[in-house]
Amino acid sequence: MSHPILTVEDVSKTYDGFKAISDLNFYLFEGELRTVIGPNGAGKSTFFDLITGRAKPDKGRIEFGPPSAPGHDLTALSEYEINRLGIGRKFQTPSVYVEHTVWDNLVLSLKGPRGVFASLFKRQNSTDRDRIAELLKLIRLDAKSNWKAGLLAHGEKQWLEIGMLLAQDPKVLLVDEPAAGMSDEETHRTGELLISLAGRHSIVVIEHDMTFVKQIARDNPVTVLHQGHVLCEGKFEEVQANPKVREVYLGRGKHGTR
Amino acid sequence: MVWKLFRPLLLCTLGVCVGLLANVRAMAAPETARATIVRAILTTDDAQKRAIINSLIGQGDEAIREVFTAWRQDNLYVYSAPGGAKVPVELTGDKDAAGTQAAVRVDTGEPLKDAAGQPLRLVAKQLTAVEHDAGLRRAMKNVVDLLDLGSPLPAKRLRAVQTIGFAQKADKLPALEARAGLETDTEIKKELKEAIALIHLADSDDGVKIKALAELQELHNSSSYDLINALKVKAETGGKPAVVAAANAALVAIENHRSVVKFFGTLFRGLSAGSVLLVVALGLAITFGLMGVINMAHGEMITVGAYATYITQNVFGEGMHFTLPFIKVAIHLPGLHLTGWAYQLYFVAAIPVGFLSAALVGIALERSVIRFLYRRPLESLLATFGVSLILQQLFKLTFGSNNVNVDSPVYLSSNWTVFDVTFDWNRVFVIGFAAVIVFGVWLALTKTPLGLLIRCVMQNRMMASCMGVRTERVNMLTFGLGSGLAGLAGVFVTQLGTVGPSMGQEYIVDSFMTVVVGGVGSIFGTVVSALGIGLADQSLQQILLNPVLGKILVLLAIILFLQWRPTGLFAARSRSLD
Amino acid sequence: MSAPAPTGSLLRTRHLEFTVVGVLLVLLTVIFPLCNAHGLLSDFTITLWGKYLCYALLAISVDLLWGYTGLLSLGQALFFSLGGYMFGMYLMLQIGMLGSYAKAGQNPAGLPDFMVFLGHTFLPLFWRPFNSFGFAALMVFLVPGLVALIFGFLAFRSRIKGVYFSILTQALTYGAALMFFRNDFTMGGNNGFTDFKFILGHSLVEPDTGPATMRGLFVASALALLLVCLFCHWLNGTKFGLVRQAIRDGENRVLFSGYATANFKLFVFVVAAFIAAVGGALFVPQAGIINPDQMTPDKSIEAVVWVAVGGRGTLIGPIIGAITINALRSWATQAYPDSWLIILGLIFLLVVLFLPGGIVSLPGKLKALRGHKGKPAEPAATRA
Amino acid sequence: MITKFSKLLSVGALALVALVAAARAADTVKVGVLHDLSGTMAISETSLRDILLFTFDEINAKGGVLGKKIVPVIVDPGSVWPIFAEKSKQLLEVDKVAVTFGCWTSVSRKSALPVFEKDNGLLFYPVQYEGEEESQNVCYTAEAVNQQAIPAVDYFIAQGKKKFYLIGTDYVYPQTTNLVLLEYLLSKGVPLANIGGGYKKDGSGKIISAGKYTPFGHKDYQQIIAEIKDFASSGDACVISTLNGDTNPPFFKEYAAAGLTADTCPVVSYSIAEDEFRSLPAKDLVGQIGCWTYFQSIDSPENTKFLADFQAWLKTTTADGVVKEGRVVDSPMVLSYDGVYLWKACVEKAGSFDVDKVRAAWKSGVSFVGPGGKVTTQPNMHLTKTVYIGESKADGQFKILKTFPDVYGEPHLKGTFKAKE
Repeated sequence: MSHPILTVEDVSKTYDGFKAISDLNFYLFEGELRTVIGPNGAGKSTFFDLITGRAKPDKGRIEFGPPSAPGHDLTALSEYEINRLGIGRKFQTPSVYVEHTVWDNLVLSLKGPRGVFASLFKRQNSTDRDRIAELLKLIRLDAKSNWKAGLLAHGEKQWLEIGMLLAQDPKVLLVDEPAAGMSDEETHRTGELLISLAGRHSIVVIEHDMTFVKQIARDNPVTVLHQGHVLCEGKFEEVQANPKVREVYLGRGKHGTR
Repeated sequence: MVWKLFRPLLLCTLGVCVGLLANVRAMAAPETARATIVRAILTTDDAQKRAIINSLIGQGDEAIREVFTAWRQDNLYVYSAPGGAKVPVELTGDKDAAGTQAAVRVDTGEPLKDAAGQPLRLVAKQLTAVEHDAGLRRAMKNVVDLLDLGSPLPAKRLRAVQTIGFAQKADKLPALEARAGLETDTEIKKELKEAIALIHLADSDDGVKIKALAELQELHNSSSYDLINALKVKAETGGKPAVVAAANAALVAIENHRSVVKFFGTLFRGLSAGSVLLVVALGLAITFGLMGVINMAHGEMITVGAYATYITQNVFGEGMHFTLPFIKVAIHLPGLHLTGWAYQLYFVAAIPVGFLSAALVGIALERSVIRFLYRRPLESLLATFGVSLILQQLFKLTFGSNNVNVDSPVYLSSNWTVFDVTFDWNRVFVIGFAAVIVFGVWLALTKTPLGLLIRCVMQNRMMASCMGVRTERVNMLTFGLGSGLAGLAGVFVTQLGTVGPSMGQEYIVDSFMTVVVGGVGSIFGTVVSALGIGLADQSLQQILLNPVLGKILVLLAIILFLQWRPTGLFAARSRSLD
Repeated sequence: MSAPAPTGSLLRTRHLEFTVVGVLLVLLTVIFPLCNAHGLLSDFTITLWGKYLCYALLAISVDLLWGYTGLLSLGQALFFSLGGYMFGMYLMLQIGMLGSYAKAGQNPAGLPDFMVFLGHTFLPLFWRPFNSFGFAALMVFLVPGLVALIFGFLAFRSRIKGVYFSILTQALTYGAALMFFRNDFTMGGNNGFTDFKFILGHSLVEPDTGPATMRGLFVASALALLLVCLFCHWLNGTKFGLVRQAIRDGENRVLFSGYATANFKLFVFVVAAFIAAVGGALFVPQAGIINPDQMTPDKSIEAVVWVAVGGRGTLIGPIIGAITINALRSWATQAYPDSWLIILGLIFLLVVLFLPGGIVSLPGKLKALRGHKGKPAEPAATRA
Repeated sequence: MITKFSKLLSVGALALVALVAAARAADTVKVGVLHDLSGTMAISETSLRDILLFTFDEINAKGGVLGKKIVPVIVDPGSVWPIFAEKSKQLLEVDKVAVTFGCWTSVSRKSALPVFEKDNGLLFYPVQYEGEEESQNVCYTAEAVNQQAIPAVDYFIAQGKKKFYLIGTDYVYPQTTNLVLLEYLLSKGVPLANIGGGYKKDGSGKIISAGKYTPFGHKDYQQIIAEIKDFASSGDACVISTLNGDTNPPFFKEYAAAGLTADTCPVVSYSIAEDEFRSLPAKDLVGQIGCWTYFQSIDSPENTKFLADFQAWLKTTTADGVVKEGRVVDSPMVLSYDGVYLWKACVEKAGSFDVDKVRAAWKSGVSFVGPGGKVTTQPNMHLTKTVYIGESKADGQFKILKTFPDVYGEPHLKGTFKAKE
């Protein structure tokens, strides 16, 4: 097999005595679309936090790098440095800049220099504007580009955030519950979008909605997290049939959508 | 003006009197103590007065104590007899309708009689009062102290011994040595040794001096430092190396002792300074730490507690009246006219009064202003800053812009001295007080249903409200509790500092600093940071011998500390994005 | 807080606001001095307004941090005072042989009076270059800028934010005030610097030339304010402006978009320090005194209050706030000396409770009220 | 936007209207009152405002000055020092007052002074101060250092005190006073080792600062009291305190709690008069020393009448913000009172309100017999007056121990004492 773009090995993280992540191993390969599921408290969001530098692991190795280049130790970098390497994240609760217009939200996310002085003197060129217009069409917010993002509906915010993620053109996309608050039709469209992105980008999706998981997983691997480590990994059907997974979900009285 | 004209006249008269008295003394038996005092009273020169009084040292006549007491209590007057003679008298007993009192001659202790032999009654206002000043009182005290050498009270004996020692008069040696044989109290024994050694220091024989220095070295008492040092300087110029060496050894011993005392003193002072910080910051740890209200009016809650103490004190005493500003309502609080211990208890009564009044003001503030601002913490800063200005001005208009005085009750106004470290009672009390209220707050927050509700509402107002908790009420009570604690602090700081309309401002920066260093939201953090800042402040003050530099360094340390722990010592963690 | 569903009106509002500010300031720069020169406006008023303009600069520096970047600094008065002190040092040395000791022949070295007072016989080394106006002017920027840079670097690097940042800036200014209060510090102690006579060879006190100098200072203050407004307006239009506002609304999100927010905050903090320092430097010759009282924490809080009253996050708000509150103070301290603090406190309270957007939001609010009467307001307006 | 614009204009108009002086009547004369009524210094200065109002009423009731009634213009600088300059300017340039009574702290005087010099105004300054100043635009009714600090030290020396501990608040008045006192004590043969509180020398070995200093608003005197206690343990010690008003309560509360008394180690406080004493535990502080040019306990017909009139005025006055209960009178208040009468006398001698003429009258020597005895103006703008040393009593009043009549006010003292050979 080829070299993974994202390597997570033997990682543990404890919050006030609570083991959020324990001895987790996870490998993501280039162009892969991976879905991560697991009951509440399984450590899914913490897992993203560790990769994006929001939290530092107590132990373990998190490395990022395309097969050709030397890897970067993500545990030593801060959030913005990790982002600049090409790891983008969409948060569970839509987090957009509510006081900015939709357009400006995308301007802020657009790929390009991120320094203080660059932002002072850099002017938008026509390529930038075209790219933003294109993204606006894609996320179907072209009519509302002058709206303050705070005035958008929940689902629209989700779309905007996906748009912001795409604007960054990252190598790895970490997507946390993209379908929450969307209509069935929108959810389906989101799935389509993610599938179309796979190949060019490596994507990790955390999701609760099993229909949605079924849609995007198809032939792609699914990872089940439980109590901070990987319970099992495999095709969606295999995972679904796994007795341990059934027990974790059913035993807790939780199933499928919420 | 008048005095200037009178002085020569008076001097003449007195000169004659003194001359007469001197004659009498020459002819008759030794002058009695009473007669000596009369001579002192009639002398005008302060230095001479003191000299005459000092000559009484060593006399055991109990009359001395009586007359001196009367003198110090302003009961002595000079009566000008019809013949022109000046007769010092003591006015005793109650005044009658005409304002007259019985008069007792100072020189004999007998009632003053007129020519017909009838007792005279005199009016104080028509006589010249016999003045006294601090120097005279000290001289009198010296004399009385020696009387005290045989006093049954150890404290009096101790003071007497010290006084004699400092005077370094060899003629007192026998008295001291005699006492040393009888004394049983260890501390006084030590003091006697020191006094005897000090007197020996003044001896002309170097051998005696060196022996005395060795003795003093062993005693290493701070009070003998100056005398030893003076001797050392003299010996150096006089070229006596042996004496210099012995003196140096004694001085080193004293200095070593001093540094030990300083160390423990600083420790105690740091603890008490920390406790004061804790007491004033604890309320803020609740309103700001738990509730997130940046309460700039916290200082004014302290002021409320302090004024409550002031009012309580006046109600226990003579009562008071003041006028409420704007509405111009005059309020008259009748006094209970208590005296003695009953009056002294005002401070105990002030504790609940201070707590309740500040809590009520706090609740009013919460209901009228704060409750609209829970979602806008930084704006609560501005609103409460406005409230603070308003309250300060209201205090000023009600109680006047002057600071007011709150007496220290007797049980807080003395000290224990253990191994030369002074433990002021009020400081000991504040340490205990801090411990008690911290314990109380801990109990209230963890062991009562209200505490549970408070913790739950403070963690998530929305959720608690959904769960059916009456968050409005809990908010109100929590703010009331925090303000009440500030009020308690106010009660206490009346014993330490200024009580006035702007007093709260002095505590506000320190309080915020304490809470922030401890970690917003952690009561335990506040405790640790208060004690830490107190100790650091006092130690730096001791090392730098400069109170300002110490404070600046503490501030700098706080800034650097927060670099290391940006959310304080014990920060509450949160998983939400912001 | 938020406007109804906008279609480019944000941009329009900003330009309109800037135009209003610009026109007003130009008028101020020209008309006030002209009126004064022709005796229509008293010298007293000119100096008073000159000081208001300096306060407005301080207010803008607070707004830049708080209104636009979400950093509530309770220490801006420190930078204002540092600027003032740096310029004050120059002014002190300009007194030369006109000080009261020198006049009495007791000060051959021409030291500032307070030094003679404390028994100094020579000028401390660090004072000497301040004889030069250029050096002093440079220091007006460098010293506050450096303090801001070091403090900001430490604070932002370790991600101190929110209330912690506020309290820390308060500690900073408190510590500095204590330092300047010390007479040992050779910065005049509690009495500070006073009794200035000359600035660039122009007399501040002579009856015939003094008013012209004051007029010049007024113009300088108005121009400085104009320049700062221009700068702020330009900044608002850049991507930097977007990032800065994004930091205010959700700093973590910005971090995850790849921006080193600490650098952005540091830049704003230093720029704000510059602005405050310029205000302070212009304030000192017009007020005639600088002392450590100007840097105590409550002075900084006052400046924050001006911004809140005027309307934060706007260009014109802090200017309106600073001028309104100070004009009010000038008037009320005389008209109601016993209750003006209560008036002031009530204003703060009422603004925070009922007018969170400050005075500048008043027209909008009134319009919204009128709108309510006419037709139902847009649903979005209720989401504020 | 139009609204914003008009708002800004109206703010400006508001300020302008405020600055335009009220109508001027021919038979009145405007007099400025420049005392802090809010902020930290209001504690001390509100009383001065009150006594000035009383004095104006008293003079107006007798026909005013040169037949004109005094109209006070009261402003509140709010303990903000730059505002003193602003308000002085306003009083002189807008209100055009004939004279101003005001200031307490050194810094407020320093702030106002350049304005009075520039506009040739006249400021009456009533509070003991550090000296080293002789402005032609200030009438210093205040005690100079030689009218307060030195007599008190003389008194202690006469009492046989050998050790002197100097402590003060870190500002100009204590710094200078302590330097002058250090020089004076050394000239009296007191060795440097017996002067407590520490000292600091500059490069050339010259002492440039003596004594212990604490900042304004300092609260914790534990350490310093421990030091004083140690200093005094060998007897014959005293403390010379130039602590500022607000820091006195914590200092004295600590002092009393540590078991120090006037018998073992008395304190002379230059900043505590009867008014400040109201905030101190007087019972625990019997026997402490004060030195002023007036004490309320002075037994003279002028003082008796003055006290009675003031109390009567308090009962009837309708002026805003005057607290009527429990009022006392002290030296700064009486010096304010004397100041108004001296101004009146000078105006009447000059026959004009013109500042130059009034100043000339002052320099020619004008006397007034006030509650504290006779005060006479001097050519150096200070006053000759009677100095009293008093000892505090349990009721907060002072018992007068010593009286030094006709002490000439001398502002420049540094370098005048020669060490005893």
